[in-house]
Amino acid sequence: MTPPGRHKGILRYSMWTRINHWLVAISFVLLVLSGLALFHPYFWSLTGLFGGPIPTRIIHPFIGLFMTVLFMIMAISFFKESLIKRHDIQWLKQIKDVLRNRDDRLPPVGKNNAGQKLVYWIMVLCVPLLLISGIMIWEPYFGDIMPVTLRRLGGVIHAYAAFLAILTLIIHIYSGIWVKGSIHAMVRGRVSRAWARHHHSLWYESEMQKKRRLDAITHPQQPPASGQEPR
Amino acid sequence: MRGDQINLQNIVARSASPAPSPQVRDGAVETVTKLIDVSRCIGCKACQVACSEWNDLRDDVGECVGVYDNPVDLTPNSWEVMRFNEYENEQGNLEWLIRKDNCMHCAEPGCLEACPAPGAIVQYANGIVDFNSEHCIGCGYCVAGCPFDIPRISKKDSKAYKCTLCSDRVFHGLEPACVKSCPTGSIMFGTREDMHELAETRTDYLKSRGYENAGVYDPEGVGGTNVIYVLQHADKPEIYSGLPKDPRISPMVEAWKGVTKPLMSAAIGLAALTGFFHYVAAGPKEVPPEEEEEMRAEEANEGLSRQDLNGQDRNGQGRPSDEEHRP
Amino acid sequence: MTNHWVDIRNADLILAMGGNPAEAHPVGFRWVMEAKEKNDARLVVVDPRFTRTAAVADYFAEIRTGTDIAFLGGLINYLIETDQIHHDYVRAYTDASLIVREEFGFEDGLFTGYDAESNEYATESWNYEYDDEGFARRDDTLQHPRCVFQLMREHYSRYTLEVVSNVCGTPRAKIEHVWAMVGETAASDRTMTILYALGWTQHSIGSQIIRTAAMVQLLLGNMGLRGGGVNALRGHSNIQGLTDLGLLSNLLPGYMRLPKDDEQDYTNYIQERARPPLVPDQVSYWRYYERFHVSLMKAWFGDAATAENDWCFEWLPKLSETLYDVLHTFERMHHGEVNGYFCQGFNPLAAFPHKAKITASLSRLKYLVVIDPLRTETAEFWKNHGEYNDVDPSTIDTEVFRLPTTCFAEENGTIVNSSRWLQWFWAAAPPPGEARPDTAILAGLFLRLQRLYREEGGAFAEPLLNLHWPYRFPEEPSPAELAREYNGWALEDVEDEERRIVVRAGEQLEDFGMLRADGSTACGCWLFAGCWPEEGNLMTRRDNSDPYGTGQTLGWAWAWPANRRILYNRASARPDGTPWATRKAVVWWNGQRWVGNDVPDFPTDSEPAANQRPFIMNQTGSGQFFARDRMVEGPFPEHYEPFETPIANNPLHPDNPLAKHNPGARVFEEDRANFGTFEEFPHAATSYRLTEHFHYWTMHNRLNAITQPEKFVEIGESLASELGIERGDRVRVSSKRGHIDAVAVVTKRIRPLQVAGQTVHQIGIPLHWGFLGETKKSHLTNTLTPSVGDANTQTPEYKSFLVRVDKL
Amino acid sequence: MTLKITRRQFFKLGAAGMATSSMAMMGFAPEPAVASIRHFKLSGAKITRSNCTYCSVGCGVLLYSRGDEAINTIDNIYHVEGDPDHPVSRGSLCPKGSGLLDYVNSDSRLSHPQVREPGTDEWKQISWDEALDRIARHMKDDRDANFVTQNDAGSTVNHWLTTGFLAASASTNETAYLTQKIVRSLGMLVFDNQARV
Repeated sequence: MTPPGRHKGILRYSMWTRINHWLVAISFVLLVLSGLALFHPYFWSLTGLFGGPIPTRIIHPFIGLFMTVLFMIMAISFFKESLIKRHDIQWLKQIKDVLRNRDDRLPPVGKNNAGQKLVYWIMVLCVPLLLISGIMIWEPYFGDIMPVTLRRLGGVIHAYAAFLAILTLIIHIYSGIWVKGSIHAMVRGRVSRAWARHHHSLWYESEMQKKRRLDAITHPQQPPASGQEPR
Repeated sequence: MRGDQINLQNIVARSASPAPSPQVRDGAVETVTKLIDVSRCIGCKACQVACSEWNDLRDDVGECVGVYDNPVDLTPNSWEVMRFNEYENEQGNLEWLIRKDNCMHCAEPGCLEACPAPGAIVQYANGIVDFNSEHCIGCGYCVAGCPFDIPRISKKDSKAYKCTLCSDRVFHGLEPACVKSCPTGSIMFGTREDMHELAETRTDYLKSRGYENAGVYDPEGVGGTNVIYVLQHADKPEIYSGLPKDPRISPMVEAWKGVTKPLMSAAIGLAALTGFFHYVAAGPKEVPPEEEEEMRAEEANEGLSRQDLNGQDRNGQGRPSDEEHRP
Repeated sequence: MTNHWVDIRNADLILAMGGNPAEAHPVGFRWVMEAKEKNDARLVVVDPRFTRTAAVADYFAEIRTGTDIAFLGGLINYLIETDQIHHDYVRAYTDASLIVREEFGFEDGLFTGYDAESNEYATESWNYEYDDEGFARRDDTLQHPRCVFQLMREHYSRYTLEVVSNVCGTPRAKIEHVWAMVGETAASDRTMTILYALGWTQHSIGSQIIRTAAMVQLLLGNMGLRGGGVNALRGHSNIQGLTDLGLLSNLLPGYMRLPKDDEQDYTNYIQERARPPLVPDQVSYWRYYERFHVSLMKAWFGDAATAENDWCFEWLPKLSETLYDVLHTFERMHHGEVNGYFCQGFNPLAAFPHKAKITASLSRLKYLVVIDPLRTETAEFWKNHGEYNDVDPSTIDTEVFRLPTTCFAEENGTIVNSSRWLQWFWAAAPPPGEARPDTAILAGLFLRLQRLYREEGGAFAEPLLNLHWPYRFPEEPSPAELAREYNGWALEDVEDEERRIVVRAGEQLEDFGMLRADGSTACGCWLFAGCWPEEGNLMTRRDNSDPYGTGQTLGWAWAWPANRRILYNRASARPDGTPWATRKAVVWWNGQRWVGNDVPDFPTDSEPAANQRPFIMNQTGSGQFFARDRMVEGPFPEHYEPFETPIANNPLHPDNPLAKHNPGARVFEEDRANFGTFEEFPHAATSYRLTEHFHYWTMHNRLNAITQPEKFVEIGESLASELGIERGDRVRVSSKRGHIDAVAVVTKRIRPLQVAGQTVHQIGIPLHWGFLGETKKSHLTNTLTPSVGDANTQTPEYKSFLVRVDKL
Repeated sequence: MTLKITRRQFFKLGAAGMATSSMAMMGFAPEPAVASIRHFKLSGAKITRSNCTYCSVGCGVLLYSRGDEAINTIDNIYHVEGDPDHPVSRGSLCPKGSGLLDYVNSDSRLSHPQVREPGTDEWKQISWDEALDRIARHMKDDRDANFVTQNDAGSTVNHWLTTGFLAASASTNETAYLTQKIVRSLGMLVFDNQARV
């Protein structure tokens, strides 16, 4: 628990959320590296990272299982805030403004913008697919019981799902780098009010609401501040 | 010693190897072919035993399941099996169709296409498709890739095994062990050309004995095979214990291993680049400094006490939420 | 084989009957495939099951086991009545024209002279009519009512298509089809080869089945020609050699026969065997019997064998029984009349019928000696192997010795294959542990016995004390020394009629023509004389050149007799010495002598005018349709039912119980009590070999165990559905003598037969698998088989018996 | 290699005879392994010409053994295949012949003389001398006790019927001949081989 008195700004991600996210992230990267190594000869040399081709073959599925479990936890905790809302559609329509950093034109967004939500949903789609298809081609454990057609299907699905997931991952990572402060948010958990208001005004608003309600209880003599957003 | 003696000059195709193998010499090397004339096979299993003997294989002693077939299926220790089928033909006469089942040594091998391990599966200029256990990683993709369901993964060492057409013997000027042993001349061996000539003769012979549909099994779907069958009923190969009528590399495997492989790889690289150049072009997404200032000012006159937020944090009320308060 | 493996490729028709060559002799079977492809030959299979041979045959006909005489007798009838016989051949080279005694007759299934008490025949009436010079009377027109041809014709006139179909259960159309195909080979330029094996010998009428086949071949003129012959595909690698060397109770080397106890006088003994011609001018080669005999005695007893002591005639054991065959022996053993038994590479517990009786008999032995490279069931007959050999060792007082011996890979020597080739092979490695070659073991025993007799004296020691033992290392005679001995050498200079020296003292003999009856030659086996002449060991020859493209390969190893590859090959030429047909020619008369692509089986200078006939070992010089006194159950083969038959009576003689089974067969009372009836055991069973295995040896080889790991029986689909048996179910097969459990192979390849108005189901029982080795433990098949043999050879009736099948 | 030369004689006139088969010429060694994934296992093997002793086809087999019979080696057979020169088998073998290696080296091969004493339940290893002495003693005792010189009819028979002998149809002619010679010299008549069954 962070000692009192050193916090600045608003808490965005709790500690457990952060740890989980990074575990998933690391596993995912390992999976991508080992997966690609076996996917295309271009990446064969990546097997070196895992102590050679056979260890790569052996370790990949186990990392996969590990990641799937953690991902499920994350998926559940992020579920509500990742539901697509009307304003998200608007946001997506204005994706150009997003990319050109014309933030002032963007509609207000909640804790997660539509992009983040898409990442969430794509991953929620891909990870189970990868798990199931992965099991279908998992040697030596399931090879014997798996009919050859299923092996083939598994191979195909695994490849395509992985492809989609990797693209998503790249976008995800890039946005992290692109939107200043978000990596810090996932590392330390807190964001400045300004950052919150700028990128996630709705979320900021609701956070403020909560705070005022709290103030009202703790300091009744003071009149509540006007809810006007400053312009 | 194993695995380190491949003479690369003899290899025309190598699994998972983007760079082409030396191709120039292949014209000089005759393609070899094994002909299996089912009409002459008595199912004595000499080939089976000779194969295991030559390749130092000793499978488990199994059990009888009510048929002559034994072992009942290919295993990592049985690279070929005889498949028996009692077939009543149109005239109601009984035919005992006995087929030697082993690797077909396709011209376009599905196993080789599917294999992710460079050099674990090779195709020699003489047409033999061989597994190099040294490089095999046991992923089982070859199993999925093979249209004839031939490769088997060993529980012992998690490596894939199948008939090598006795590549070691052939390279030393000998015929494969099964071919040499065959007592009835049902299995023959020679250049592709000679074997096809012989196959024609055998087919004509069968036709002269009343098998109008006699023919050669050399499926185009896999670019032809270097193991070919002479069948009394070439019109229905499936009666020979399920010999596929028109085998080809499964579209699924194509979709998985074909052109999409490089395309996807490229796409991934591209995505990364796009990100980078977008950053170069559009720059980072930052909170304008004036907003920061403004916010600091606000904080000051609100006299926000830290404890509260800490409090919220402590009793967990600060959990992120996306409630909308306004319509 | 009268011909040889490669010669099969010269045939126009191959009849595989009473055998399953593809299964039991796959490599020899190659030449059938060659004949089909290169000679446009047809392969016909007549068998109870659709076998591996049938799988590549041009025509298949099912038949009830044990009814081959009916099928072939019908064929004889068909050939004669449709006049598809080789007239010139029959007239010139067979006894068809000879006239038989008036007394001879056949009535209701029995020939003249039968004594129901002793169930033996008095054979006087089975003979020719002789003129004053002792030559058989003849009628070359073949019209005389008592000439062999007419008698034969009459005898088989009963074997009509209907009768045959009714007995064999073979559909008429199929019988006709096969007969027609066979008939075509009566043409002088077409030959049929008959390939048979134990599917014919292992019946109570086995010898007569084979005779019938020989008669068919004589009618068609297929003996002595390329691609013809009656070819026994011997079961074991050197079973031919052991027969040639006379390792049978009544024989001496080279098919010479031991004296009976009523043959006390040496001269009579020889006269009885040195058979003179019955037709003028014939060779009748056995007339030289004494030369072979004396030379053998010189080889065995050396200087001790002299004219004065009749060449040690008295030292030879004399027979008080016709045969001391294995059935007879185990009957005696069962009654405690045998104390010691040696099993050298032989597994009687598994190989002999009625296992229970064998176990009981072995248990009554004082000592049993097993000499074998492998563990055998016999050596462990006293050991409890659960249900598979349920015995109590403490109650068995037999002292059992197990002596390890070398296998082929560890010794030099020769074996005689079915083509009668003596092939020399070489050792490649030392044997495991202390294993020794059989020769060393036998010599070790013999020398010890000699010592004991020298020291202690004992019963009739002369023969063994005087046994000629000229070996450099007495305790281990070398194969080379022994081979030179059975080839034989001259003890003195040997001269021919013109007093020219043909071989000098001490030199190896060139051929059996050099043998003398005056003690000047020693020869261990006259038939093998010439295999190791002075020039060296011809059995090592490996020149496979085939200059005439006939497949004779005269330079490969050495074949008895005199390196001849096709027996009776004189018959391949017309009486005038010109070949019947060029493509079938083997030898011919070139004006001065007989020449050809094979060594003439004939006196090379005997001009055609001399009218000597090709079958030089026979007194008539001819092929014998009429067996005279040779066969115990009659001169003409007649169909009799197996001793366990699935039908009520012999359809040919329904009203004569004496003619139901072979009237000449010897059946011991206890064994008769152990015969089952078709009411109790309704299914006709037959036992056989699989190609993946060799008897009980390959159970010990991992590579072979893999290919057929577990005991199974074959059951036709219709019977299986009747009994509710599915493929792979475990079933119990029981006979009167015991039961075996096995996996059911339900197959389309065994069909129910309509026999004598009833449906007969046949069961196939492979003989393999025991309670030792790498395969799954199982009961021994011979738990089921009956203890009765062929009337002449006493070969057990493994091929036809009754069982009941129950689902487990 | 030699095999090829002689094989060709199937199609030409010739009489190479012994020469073509002399063990020396048989001992060819294939060129060193270069191109195969698997080591060529016959390089340098000693090749011995033999015949299969299962059925009566008498197929030619080649026994490949490690060791060149040098004084310091115990040769060991590690591969068996068909002799391409053999007129009948021409190099092919049936499943039994193809599996000969496992027969020669079978776990069931016996390596020492053994005895099972009456009533006991196990094998006991004994020396050759003990084995042969004891057997010879049994034979002599039985022969002396039961040898018949004359039958009831008073005619000489000189036979010994209480000990029998089954000979091996897979043994060589040389073994068979010696067996016949000894067995008859002892007056035995209870004597058969597989030809009987």
